[in-house]
Amino acid sequence: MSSVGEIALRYQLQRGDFSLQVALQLPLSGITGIFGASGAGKTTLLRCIAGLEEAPGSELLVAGERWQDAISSRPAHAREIGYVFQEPRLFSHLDVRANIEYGMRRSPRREAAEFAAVIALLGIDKLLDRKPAELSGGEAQRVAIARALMRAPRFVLMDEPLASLDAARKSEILPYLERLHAESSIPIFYVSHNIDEICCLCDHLVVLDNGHVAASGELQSVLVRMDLPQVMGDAAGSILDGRIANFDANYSLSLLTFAGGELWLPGQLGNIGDRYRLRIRANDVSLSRKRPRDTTVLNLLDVVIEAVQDAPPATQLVRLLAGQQRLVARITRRSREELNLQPGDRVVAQVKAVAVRRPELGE
Amino acid sequence: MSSVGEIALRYQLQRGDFSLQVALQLPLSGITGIFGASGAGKTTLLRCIAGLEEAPGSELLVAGERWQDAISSRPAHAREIGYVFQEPRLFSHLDVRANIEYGMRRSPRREAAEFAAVIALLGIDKLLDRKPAELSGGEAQRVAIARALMRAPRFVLMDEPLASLDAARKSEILPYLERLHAESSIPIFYVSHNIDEICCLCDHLVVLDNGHVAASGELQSVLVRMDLPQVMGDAAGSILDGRIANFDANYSLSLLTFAGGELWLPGQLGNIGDRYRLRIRANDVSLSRKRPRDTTVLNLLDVVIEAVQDAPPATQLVRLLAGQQRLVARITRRSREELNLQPGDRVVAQVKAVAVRRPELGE
Amino acid sequence: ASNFRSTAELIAAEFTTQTGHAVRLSTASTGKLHAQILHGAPFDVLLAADADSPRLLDESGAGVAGTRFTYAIGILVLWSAAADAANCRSDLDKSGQFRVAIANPLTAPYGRAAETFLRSAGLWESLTPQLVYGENVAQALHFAVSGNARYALVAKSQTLDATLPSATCAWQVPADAHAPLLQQAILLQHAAGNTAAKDFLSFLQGEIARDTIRRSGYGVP
Amino acid sequence: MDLGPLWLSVQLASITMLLLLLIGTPLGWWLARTRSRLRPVLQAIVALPIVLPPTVLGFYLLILLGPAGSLGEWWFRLSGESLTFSFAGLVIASCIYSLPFAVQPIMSAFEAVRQSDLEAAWTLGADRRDAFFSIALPQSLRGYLNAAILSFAHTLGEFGVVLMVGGNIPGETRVISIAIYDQVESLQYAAAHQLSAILLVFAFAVLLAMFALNRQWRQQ
Amino acid sequence: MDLGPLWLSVQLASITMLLLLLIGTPLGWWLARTRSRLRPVLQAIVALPIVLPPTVLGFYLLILLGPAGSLGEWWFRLSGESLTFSFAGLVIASCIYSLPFAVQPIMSAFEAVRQSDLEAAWTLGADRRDAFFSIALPQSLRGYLNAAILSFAHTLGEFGVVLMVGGNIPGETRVISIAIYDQVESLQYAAAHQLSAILLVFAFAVLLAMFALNRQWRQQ
Ligand SMILES: Nc1ncnc2c1ncn2[C@@H]1O[C@H](COP(=O)(O)OP(=O)(O)OP(=O)(O)O)[C@@H](O)[C@H]1O
Ligand SMILES: Nc1ncnc2c1ncn2[C@@H]1O[C@H](COP(=O)(O)OP(=O)(O)OP(=O)(O)O)[C@@H](O)[C@H]1O
Ligand SMILES: [Mg+2]
Ligand SMILES: [Mg+2]
Repeated sequence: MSSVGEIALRYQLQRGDFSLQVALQLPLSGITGIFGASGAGKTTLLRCIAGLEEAPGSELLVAGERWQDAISSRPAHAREIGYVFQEPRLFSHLDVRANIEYGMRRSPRREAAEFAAVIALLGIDKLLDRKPAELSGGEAQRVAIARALMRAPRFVLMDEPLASLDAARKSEILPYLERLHAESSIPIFYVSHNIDEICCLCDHLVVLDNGHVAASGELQSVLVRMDLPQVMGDAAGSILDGRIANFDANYSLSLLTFAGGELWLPGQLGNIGDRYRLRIRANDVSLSRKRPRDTTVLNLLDVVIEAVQDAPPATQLVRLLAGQQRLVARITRRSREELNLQPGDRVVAQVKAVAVRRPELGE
Repeated sequence: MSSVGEIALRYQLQRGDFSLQVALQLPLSGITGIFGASGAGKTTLLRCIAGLEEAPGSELLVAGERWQDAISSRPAHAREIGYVFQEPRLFSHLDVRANIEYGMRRSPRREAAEFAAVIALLGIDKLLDRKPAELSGGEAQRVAIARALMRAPRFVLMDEPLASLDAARKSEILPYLERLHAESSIPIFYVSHNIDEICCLCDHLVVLDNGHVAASGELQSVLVRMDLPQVMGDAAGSILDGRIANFDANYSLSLLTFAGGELWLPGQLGNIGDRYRLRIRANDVSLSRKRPRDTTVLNLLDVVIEAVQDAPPATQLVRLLAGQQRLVARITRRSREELNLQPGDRVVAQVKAVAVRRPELGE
Repeated sequence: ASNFRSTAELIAAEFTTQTGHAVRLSTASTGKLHAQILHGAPFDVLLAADADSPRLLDESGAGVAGTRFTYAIGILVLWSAAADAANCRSDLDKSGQFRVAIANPLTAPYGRAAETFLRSAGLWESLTPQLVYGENVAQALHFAVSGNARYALVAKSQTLDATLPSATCAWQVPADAHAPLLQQAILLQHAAGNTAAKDFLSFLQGEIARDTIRRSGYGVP
Repeated sequence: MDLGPLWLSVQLASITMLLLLLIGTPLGWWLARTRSRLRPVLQAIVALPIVLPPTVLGFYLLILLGPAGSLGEWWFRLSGESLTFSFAGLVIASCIYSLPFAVQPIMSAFEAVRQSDLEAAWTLGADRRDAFFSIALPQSLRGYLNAAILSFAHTLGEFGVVLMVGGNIPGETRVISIAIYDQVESLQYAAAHQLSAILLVFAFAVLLAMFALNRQWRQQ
Repeated sequence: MDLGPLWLSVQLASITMLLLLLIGTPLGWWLARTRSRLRPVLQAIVALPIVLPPTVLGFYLLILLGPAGSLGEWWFRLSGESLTFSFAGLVIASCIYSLPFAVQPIMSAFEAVRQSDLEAAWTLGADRRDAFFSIALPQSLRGYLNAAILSFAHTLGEFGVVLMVGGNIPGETRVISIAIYDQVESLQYAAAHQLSAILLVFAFAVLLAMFALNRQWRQQ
């Protein structure tokens, strides 16, 4: 059922009225987002994978190893996962340091330097001697993240780990998670109801709806699916893969080229030649028939309209092809009719450079 | 110190290394956002107002009533507030219904119809007979919100109430909070690290930084302050106040007019003549010298550049005057130099209609 | 038995000075000691507060046949720290609502004796509502000493203790008003071959011990 | 077979249990919540009665409750009756003797009540008293159950104190523990076995019912 | 003043306490965590010893532990010594008699350990045993303290069982509670007062120390 480097699972369980019925095959690499409304079953799915739910008759194969089948189930402690719970769950009788060391002690692979790096990154160096009761909500969650990471897991399950963090802290931790994943290639399963976070982080996306899998697949392909407006809400968008081609030190702008065009992005995003990936929200793309002039919109792409889909009541989603790259634009129905946009038309897409999302680092 | 309709407070307390030192005068009306990084002291401030922290030598005046001074402190239960804590804090021995009724029983003013309305809005009608342990994270938080609201408070303290909710649920609850506030004019103090939420909801904004007040005032005036880029991050933006002048049923677009121009917004936003307020993120505004043509950007405003402020490394914030309304645009430094934008220049601001924020209802 | 404890200590001390044999005393109520002996207690000699227990041990073989003898005869007294000294006995007739403490007739020989005496005096019926029962004579005396009962029918040996509050009344009940309070001793199977234990029993029957016993408020056979 | 002593014991144990739950409530709450430095001292004092052998404790209670004792004298002047050798006296003595077995579980349960729940109750308009009855108490039901079981069972089995203070008066203070004791002492082993068996079966039934109740609460 | 009995009592109470904490740990854990239907039954059985009057319980233990009893016979064949009238027998009897006072607080403490904490420990690589020792046990220290205090004090004060099973043998089974009892019985009130006072002061000191420790844990 599952090949090496994959995780294959089939779970069915009932909790009151709610029933989880999922069968998934996910790559054991990269970051897999799990997205869905409150009560969709995201937490339950993670708990199943961690071995915390009894679900007889279910199956879980991880990289060819049978973790659960009809007969037996590997106990939670032997699954070598890191789990960041939805609430911090710090051990109240231990201070912050002992909490973090709890997992380290039980898995011999972590080094002191790594400890220092994680602590510093999460901004909890000054909290090490505190008891959990003396932490703010966000601080406790950061400690919980450090604790799970320092346990040297084979993969990490994260249940809305950043929900209680402010934007600044989030934008510090997100790239760390990316780097962690890039450097150690630890796969991460990342539950979030925040599509920005997911798009920023994930390679794969699973969309859960009321205990069922509404969509699952490579991030880009799920994102540009336009049949999920209810589930996806404002989240529609697309991913561009390119390379950093230039850096304008004067204005601090990086030039990203990809098969189909180029974009100027603020800031120094990497070295020239680095691969780079970015998300463009459908909301941040507008279309014109002609190239506008004298505008602060830096980035204009020549695109072909591939498809148009209604997103009631007032807007429509337009799928665009820029070279081999797909883009999605959200425009009002009126604009579309005024410009009489049709599949096959060549138009100019304006992408607000400052609106692009944080990219994924590394190869 | 405080007039009727105001809340005046002066708190100083020490918890370990952290010290809270705030003196604030806030209107006892509308929604006041409290914004700040993790560990800035947001929760501590709410706890002080609720009477849950011992802070001798502090003062709190609410609408002329002395709730706390050097000598005495009104106990928490007598303060008639609703408090939504950062974690749900449901009573584990009571089911959902009894949890919600707990506050109702102790304050005689709530009606059954209201109960049904709140329950339906928060989507917890099916959960009423469950125990808290059988709820998902988001469900528990919604029950906690219902519980605080049904207690018929004089004002409500909310500590990141929506952090654990998905976007769809959020965008359902936010307008309800607005409506609640509009209809019952219950003042709300709303802690969040999500500036979108705050801008969407609040009239007033307090920015906390490491236990101190970094800024406090009317939302618009704090938002257009350009000296807080570190604290505000991506949050810069502005507020427009206008009236709904027209509704295009065909395209489902509403026309908003305000002193300085007009904007088309998707959806039916209210009745013609209604007042309407919306937030425009600096990131969603671009500038051109001439009116662009054949573009899907619906909304073009004639504006005058008032001031320009560097937002390192690559962008700049531009404050604009559209009639009497202020707008902020974030543009790249390069664009600004290419277009040679200077204070006093007349330019055209393009506002992506789909990017506007949910408005506040009512007068 | 526990009521004989202090007397036994005196005798044991005398025995030790004479023979050099150390004596270890284990005190408990006769009922407890009886149960313990039946279940393997490492006791050599039983000094019971009654004659029943040694007889039963004798018959069951737990005691060494032929070693049973009466070492002391208890004397019942009416004791009070509050009653009129002159009319001690007759006061009891009109004791009214005052409590009268006796040892439990079920478990204690002195209790049985007290009951017989009260019956023979025709007081039993009228006094029944006033009676309180001690686990043994010691407890009956506690009731009176602490002022909770006006009278106690107890062993004379107890009332001689110098530390007691002085009695206003200590009337010796005539010996013929109840069955004799025979306290018997017996050599136990555990010590069947123990000469020191046999010596102790002989010593107990000797004049020195008898003298001590008499001075402690008992009769001797 | 005279079951009067069993009935008396059940009355005594039930009343003692109820009184101890009442007394244990404010005491346990205070002990669980106070930050006073006196806390360990008071806790030690509460635990002290069980350190003395029951008969000896009974002896001191006899003096305290007797007509010459301060408490006994006061009671006598109030009610015209003696505390010793009466059922009321037994209740007082049993309460003192079993106090720690009621207070400890209640205190532990109260300690487990989360401050955050109380805070939530306050902000919902419950004053301290109200929050105690609506939050702390229902969340501590199992502590109360443990307290009830321990104090009930302990009083049922107690006899040293009861014998001393009560005077073994049939129908008034001769409880079942004393009755069995008397039979063992008077070598009536068969009767003792029988009465013990009855007591054990009865106690087992009561305890089982209570623990089953506990199980139900737990499953809720 | 002969303090030998006090010393013996302290030994007995300490050993009993330690043994009971050891026994109470698996038993309390099982009772706290199991979903078995047998749970209430086992709980009732554990609580049953205290229902019998101590002397009567002692009487049955005497039969059980005596050379004719099953346990006593087995022990005798094993060690060549008798269980009754020996210190070892006292320890066994005290353990049985004080068992519920140790098991209840430990069980309550274990019940308060949050499942969510255990789950977190498992996902951090701790197996059930490890999670028990690193999470459940340290979070239940105060339950252990209560168990220790109750079982220690209860054993210190016990004398009915001890007198019956031990036989009041000086230096071996005459513990302080029996010594005081003897003095009260033989009307040596002054000596009894003195010995009681010593016992109380000693017990108070021990209890105070333990509760103060408890306070420290709490403040951490
Ligand atoms: N008992 C304590 N001892 C030491 N420091 C404390 C204690 N309680 C709170 N603090 C510190 O006080 C600061 C403010 O806490 P507070 O909970 O108010 O933060 P917050 O703004 O709500 O943060 P968050 O967004 O993470 O919830 C934090 O840095 C926290 O570590
Ligand atoms: N013991 C239970 N009895 C009944 N229903 C339950 C029980 N446990 C969970 N559920 C239901 O299962 C559903 C899935 O819960 P889950 O915690 O997986 O949701 P979630 O996707 O993580 O939601 P959230 O984003 O709010 O955390 C919820 O609707 C919840 O009410
Ligand atoms: Mg969840
Ligand atoms: Mg907080």
